Amino acid sequence: MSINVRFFASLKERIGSATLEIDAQGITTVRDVWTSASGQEADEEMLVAINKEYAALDRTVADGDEVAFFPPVTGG
Amino acid sequence: MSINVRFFASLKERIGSATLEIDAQGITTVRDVWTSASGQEADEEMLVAINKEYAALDRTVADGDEVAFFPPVTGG
Amino acid sequence: MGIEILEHAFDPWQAVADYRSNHLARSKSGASAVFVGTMRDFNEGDDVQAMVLEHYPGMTEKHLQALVNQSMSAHNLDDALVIHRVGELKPGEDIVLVATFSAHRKAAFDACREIMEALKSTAPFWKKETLASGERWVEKNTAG
Amino acid sequence: MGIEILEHAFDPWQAVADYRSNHLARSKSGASAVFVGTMRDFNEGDDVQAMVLEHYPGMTEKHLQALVNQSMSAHNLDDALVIHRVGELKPGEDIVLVATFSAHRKAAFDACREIMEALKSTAPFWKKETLASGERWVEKNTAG
Repeated sequence: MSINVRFFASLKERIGSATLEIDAQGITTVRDVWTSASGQEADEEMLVAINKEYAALDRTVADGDEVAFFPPVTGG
Repeated sequence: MSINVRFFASLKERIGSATLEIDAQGITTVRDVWTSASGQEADEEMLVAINKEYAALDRTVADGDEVAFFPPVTGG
Repeated sequence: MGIEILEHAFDPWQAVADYRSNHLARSKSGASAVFVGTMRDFNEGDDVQAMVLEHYPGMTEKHLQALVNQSMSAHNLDDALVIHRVGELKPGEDIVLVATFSAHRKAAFDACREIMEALKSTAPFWKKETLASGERWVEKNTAG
Repeated sequence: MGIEILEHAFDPWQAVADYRSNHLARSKSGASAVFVGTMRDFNEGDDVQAMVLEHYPGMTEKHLQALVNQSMSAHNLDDALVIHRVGELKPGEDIVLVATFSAHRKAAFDACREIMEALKSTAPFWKKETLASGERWVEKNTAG
């Protein structure tokens, strides 16, 4: 019963790891995942994906989901 | 004392020649050049160039000018 | 600036690559926008077998230079390249290349389209198509 | 449709030429619009020596496919190709290619720009620049 958490780019450096596995117990939304995984307040500029699709911070997560956090994109 | 007249594309076929030299005597405007060279009424869709730059039908021409007549362009 | 009127088939992609390596500091122009127009084998519902492109030697080059110059100034481009075929063409052959090079993508995109539209509406070129039933002059370009 | 994420330098003009000859009936798509983004050696007033492009494997490809698909339908394109570099880049190397193929130039131009803007604002890529003074993440893309 766990959530796979991923961080990219500057967030990965800030958190200090690229992937974390957290216990799904007591976790309802993406915001809960962030707080549990980072121990920090959510940054509203931050982007979120659930299972490789964009999602909002208040979206509900399910056991086994891959939840990713990353800064504004800068490709192209 | 002459004007060099050139026709392109469908106008060239309609007139039956690519170049004509006409006497500048009695010629004031591009429209006069057209009437003298073609023996036809000016077609308002027709485009005109004097010395390789676009010009209007009522523009004055000078001795030795190259005056070209052509249909709407269709390149690209 | 490069302006070429060609009487033979050309490879527009090779032309852009060559122009870029010969004329541009590659790490200066971050944005390249390119349009290539290719002869189709149909037009206005008919099969087209071949085409002849006529131009006005001297005026066509001069006119293209003026319109490219104007776009280069208006959009502050680093450089631009226009190549246009004349003479006999077969379906699948490329007719026109417009390439613009700039530090910024907005300028490159805007100028490429502007040059292409100006070329189609004002540059002295005329197309005559060969159909199974005979030849016909293309009467007017469609709006972009 | 072609979507490629590459970890090595590529020639965008060769890529377009190859894609066109392998995937497109040349006398069908009369209009090809292409944008190429190239790494500059300056950004925000600083000299940039190198760059690392990070992406989200799996999500980036999926996201690009979705946005290209959407543009292809919206503009009724014949085909489209997107190539994007990741990993370490040097100034002058090409970062991104967007190519669109259509019967009509308006659709090709519109879709090429739309795909490029959508890519820049939503596709999961992140740039980290190496300056003389150290490394920095690029914080935000500029609007097109």
